[in-house]
Amino acid sequence: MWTWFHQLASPPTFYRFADVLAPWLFGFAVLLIGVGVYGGLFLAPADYQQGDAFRIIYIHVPAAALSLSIYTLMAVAGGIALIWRMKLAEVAVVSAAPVGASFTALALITGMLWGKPTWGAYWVWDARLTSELVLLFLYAGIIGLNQAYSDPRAGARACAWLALVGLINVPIVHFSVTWWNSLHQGASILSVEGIRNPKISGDMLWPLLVSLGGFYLFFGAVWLRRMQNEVLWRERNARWAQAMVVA
Amino acid sequence: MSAAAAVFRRELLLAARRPAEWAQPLVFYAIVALLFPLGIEAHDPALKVFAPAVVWVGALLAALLGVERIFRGDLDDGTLEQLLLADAPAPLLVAAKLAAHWLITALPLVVAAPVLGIALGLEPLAVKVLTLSLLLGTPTLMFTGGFAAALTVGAQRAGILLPILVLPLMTPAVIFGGGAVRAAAAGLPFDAPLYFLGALTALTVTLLPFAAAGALRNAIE
Amino acid sequence: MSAAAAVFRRELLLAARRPAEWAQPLVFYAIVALLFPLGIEAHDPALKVFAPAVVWVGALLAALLGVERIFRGDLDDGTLEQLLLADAPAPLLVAAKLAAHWLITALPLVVAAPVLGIALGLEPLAVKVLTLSLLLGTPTLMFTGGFAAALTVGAQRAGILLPILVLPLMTPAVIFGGGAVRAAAAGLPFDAPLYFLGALTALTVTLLPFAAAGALRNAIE
Amino acid sequence: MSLPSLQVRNLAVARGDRNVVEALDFSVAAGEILHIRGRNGAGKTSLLEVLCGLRQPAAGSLEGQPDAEHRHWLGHKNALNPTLSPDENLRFWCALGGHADVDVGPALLRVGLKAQRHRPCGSLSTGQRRRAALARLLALPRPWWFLDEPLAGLDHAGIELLAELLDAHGRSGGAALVTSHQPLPAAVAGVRSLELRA
Amino acid sequence: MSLPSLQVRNLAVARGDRNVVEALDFSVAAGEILHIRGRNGAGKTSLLEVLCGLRQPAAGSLEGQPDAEHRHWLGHKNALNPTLSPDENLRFWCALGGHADVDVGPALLRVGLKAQRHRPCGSLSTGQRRRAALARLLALPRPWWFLDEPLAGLDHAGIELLAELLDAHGRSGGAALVTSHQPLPAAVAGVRSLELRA
Ligand code: HEM
Ligand SMILES: Nc1ncnc2c1ncn2[C@@H]1O[C@H](COP(=O)(O)OP(=O)(O)OP(=O)(O)O)[C@@H](O)[C@H]1O
Ligand SMILES: Nc1ncnc2c1ncn2[C@@H]1O[C@H](COP(=O)(O)OP(=O)(O)OP(=O)(O)O)[C@@H](O)[C@H]1O
Ligand SMILES: [Mg+2]
Ligand SMILES: [Mg+2]
Repeated sequence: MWTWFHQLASPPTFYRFADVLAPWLFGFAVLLIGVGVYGGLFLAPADYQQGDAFRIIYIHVPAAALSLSIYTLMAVAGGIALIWRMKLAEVAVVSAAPVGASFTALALITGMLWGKPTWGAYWVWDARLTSELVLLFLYAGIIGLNQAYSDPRAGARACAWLALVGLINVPIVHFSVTWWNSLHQGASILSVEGIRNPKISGDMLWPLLVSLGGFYLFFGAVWLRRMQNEVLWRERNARWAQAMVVA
Repeated sequence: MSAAAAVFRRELLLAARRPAEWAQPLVFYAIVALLFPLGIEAHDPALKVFAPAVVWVGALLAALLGVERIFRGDLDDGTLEQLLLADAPAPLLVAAKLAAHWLITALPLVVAAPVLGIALGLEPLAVKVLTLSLLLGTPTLMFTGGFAAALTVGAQRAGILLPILVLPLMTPAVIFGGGAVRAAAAGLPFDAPLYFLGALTALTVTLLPFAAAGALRNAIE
Repeated sequence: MSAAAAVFRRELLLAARRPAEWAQPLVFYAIVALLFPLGIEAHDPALKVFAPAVVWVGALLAALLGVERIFRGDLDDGTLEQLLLADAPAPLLVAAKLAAHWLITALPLVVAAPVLGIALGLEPLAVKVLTLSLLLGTPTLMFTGGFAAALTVGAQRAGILLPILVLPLMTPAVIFGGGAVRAAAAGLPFDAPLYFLGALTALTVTLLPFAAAGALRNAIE
Repeated sequence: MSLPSLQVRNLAVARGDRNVVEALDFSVAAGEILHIRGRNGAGKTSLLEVLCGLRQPAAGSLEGQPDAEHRHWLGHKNALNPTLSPDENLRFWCALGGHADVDVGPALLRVGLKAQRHRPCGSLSTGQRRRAALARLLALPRPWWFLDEPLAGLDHAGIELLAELLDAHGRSGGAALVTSHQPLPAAVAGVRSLELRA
Repeated sequence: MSLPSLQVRNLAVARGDRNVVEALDFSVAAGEILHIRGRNGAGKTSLLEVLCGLRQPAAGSLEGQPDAEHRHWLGHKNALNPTLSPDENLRFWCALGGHADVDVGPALLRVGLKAQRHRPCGSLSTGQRRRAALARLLALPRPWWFLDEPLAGLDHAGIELLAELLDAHGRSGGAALVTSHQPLPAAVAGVRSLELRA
């Protein structure tokens, strides 16, 4: 197991491994998202309070959940990069950031669009919304920090530190609805309790879970592809990378 | 321990070489506080609503402006290499440096806060809470600022990056600090946000020096 | 003239090394605008009253924080000596450098101003005036900031001196700029403050490069 | 004093994405002065940084690496704060090393900075600043010296002074690793040479 | 080219509150290389800065001072932006000097930076950076060179390269003022020496 892990961490092996895995992830992602969105938009009944407006949930919740998961993954990769000085983990940190920022922005935008019909305003300064915005800024900071260094390894390790320190914001986003009274929906789906006895009807729930899975797979595929690009760029002077490009 | 004391004393010595140093955040602070009311009519009732925010944001900006240079000079002249090679835990030395900076640039702000609060029309209780919240909260500002400075000091083109890194990290302090003052001004209980602020400071002051030292080591490599 | 073009192009090249650079003032701006409302309750009507001030002070801070490093790197690596020895008037080179900086860091602010204005609840006319006032006023911010940066770059521990020098110089721009927007929002005539702003910019853009070049020459001696 | 020797085996040092030094083997014992040579970009500075602990090796093993209180590092940069005087800078370094009570006067006298002792370092000439940095080696005696181009900027008398210091250091059982493009003066005994080829 | 010679009469150079150089008289004519020597703190750097126009003299007169488009200044600092590559830095300097269309390749090849041509200068070694700075002298031919310790950081081959450059410069009618603690290589013809005593 350990040796396998070590081998995978070598750039050329990783590159080939990702080449095989990414198309599969991508294919399943498209399938799941397709099914989930179809189920959500056409099969699920309209909400008795919100009418059709609630259907944005099929984008909002996966995007929001990913925004948090990606940051957590980045922090984990960052920890590995700093402790074991593993090149691949550094690459993982910097290639995840723009994707995470996009999902965060998507969660914010869909949330705002949803807020207008339900709360009567695009934006309110409450803890969930504010901390999610702070998350976006943290992503932005990581992207900017990476670019500010001309030595990619030093830049990636600086990003790893920031990812670790910023991790404290993740529980704040997640638990903000319980810690402070908020306009925002409490955790009803993405929690242990929510999975044991769901608070929304099964017709609405299954497309959500399917599209959630699809989003995660989609992220996995994009992440692998971005890491491949980054690895190739960093190793552009190595023989294997040049052979790869020529081939 | 004596190494940390040496670092601490050196910062004070450097500040003493330039007596203006500790006075400057104050002046800056006063200017910021003055600039805001400039944007609106005098005696607008809105002024009072904004007072806690103005004072806290002023403190934040003052911390922000000074913190940039904390490690820059040491990196340029080679002192940083020596500090990281010294026979003392680097996080301790970083903490000593940041503590000295807090003493020089932030403590004057805390001391001056009552004057500013009264000038902005806060009640005595709110003024007290304001001062207390700054005393509890400015170390957090200083240490997060120090961490961000450590992250960016090795970057070739940091531009305006430091404030971008720092502001999200400092936001909680501003929320709790401003919240406590607002609560006090409105006659509501204000101890919860103060406790939060204290906990935040305890957390950042103990943990961030480790992250900052790691980032500095990264910068000299 | 071609020397000035070379300086201008070099700044753009440096900025192009980091495509995110132009976005940073925007992010910073958004954060500042976010921080202020944090201090008060949501939907407070005071928010609208403060909008022009928030936008203008945000622009000022973005200019202030970015300008600090304009000459620092050039002084450290010796480029500054070469620029002052070059076969071209130093004020022209300084102006080229500041103009490039304006393009990279301030123009995006101007372009983004309408979005911010609408978000803060300004009416269409006021939004237009806001954008125009920033277009007219940001060069002043940039050139005064550049002058102050030139003054302090030579001082060994200039510390926080820069903002203190700069804020009083920048205040008139904030007063006229914010004033024009407020007037527009209140349905009053707003052309007088805009003219003032234009005159101020014309003045600073033509005169300050000379002062800045002098200060730089002083810095390297 | 009797030191364990520094043993380098199969060492590789990486800068950016390539190894600048590879498969390096040598050892330095007490009383030895190792002169590290090599052309521009050969990796002398990078190697020295690895040996004294500023940088991680890319491969290979290092044994007997001295710890913080037994080594002096003198890099390209002098580690002098420009606002403080040589006297103040030196006293800070002694205090940081745990000897706050050292009298730095003799060290500064020895390196020829008597007149400049209380002037800010920012107003010293290049060579004077280098001399102030050398004073650190004298004020705080430590067995291991890592010196990166210590001769740079020194005048003839300065080089002779450094030669004396190195010689005395080696004779008293200390060890030094020195990079330099110029040959070390003949006055230094016990010099071995290591040539880096890239 | 035939240059008016640089005439220095009764020159004094002040640093802080005292004169570091006083009552100096000399002249440099086309084809001459002036080697300025003196111990650490003698005032070599300060003198050179005055001669090339970076600093005002405290007293005395200077005649025939070359103007901006006829001189090169190479100080302790290399004037290389660490983010830009040697190629980009060099092209900037040429454009600043009014020759935006110069091909900098041959100059970089000559100073031995072919492989480093497109790497950021911040990732070059000390000597490599010095070489990149020297390339400026080649890319933009100008009759007057003011070089402050150009040998610092250069390896043996680098010093020989500089000697060739200086020699060719003198032979083609240029003039150079060079400070250095090491003697200039014998290969350079037409060297006169000026010793500053303080
Ligand atoms: C800009 C506005 C909004 C932001 C930034 C936002 C942010 C978030 C975030 C970060 C999560 C994930 C929480 C977690 O995984 O722990 C989430 C979940 C959710 N959001 Fe929003 N949201 C916004 C507006 C809205 C609105 C207007 C609604 C509907 C009224 C809504 C309904 C939900 C629901 C139902 C969940 C799933 C909660 C669960 O069961 O765990 N959101 N939102
Ligand atoms: N950050 C970096 N990224 C990539 N390569 C680097 C970096 N820093 C240094 N190098 C390269 O590593 C090599 C070794 O550099 P080093 O500074 O150790 O050389 P050196 O032997 O000390 O040279 P000099 O005699 O010029 O001082 C050089 O070829 C240099 O270009
Ligand atoms: N800013 C200053 N204020 C006061 N004195 C100064 C200042 N700068 C330099 N000096 C003094 O002026 C003298 C000449 O300095 P300069 O740098 O010209 O010497 P140098 O001959 O180049 O020496 P080196 O061989 O060390 O490079 C030195 O004694 C120095 O201490
Ligand atoms: Mg070296
Ligand atoms: Mg000199």
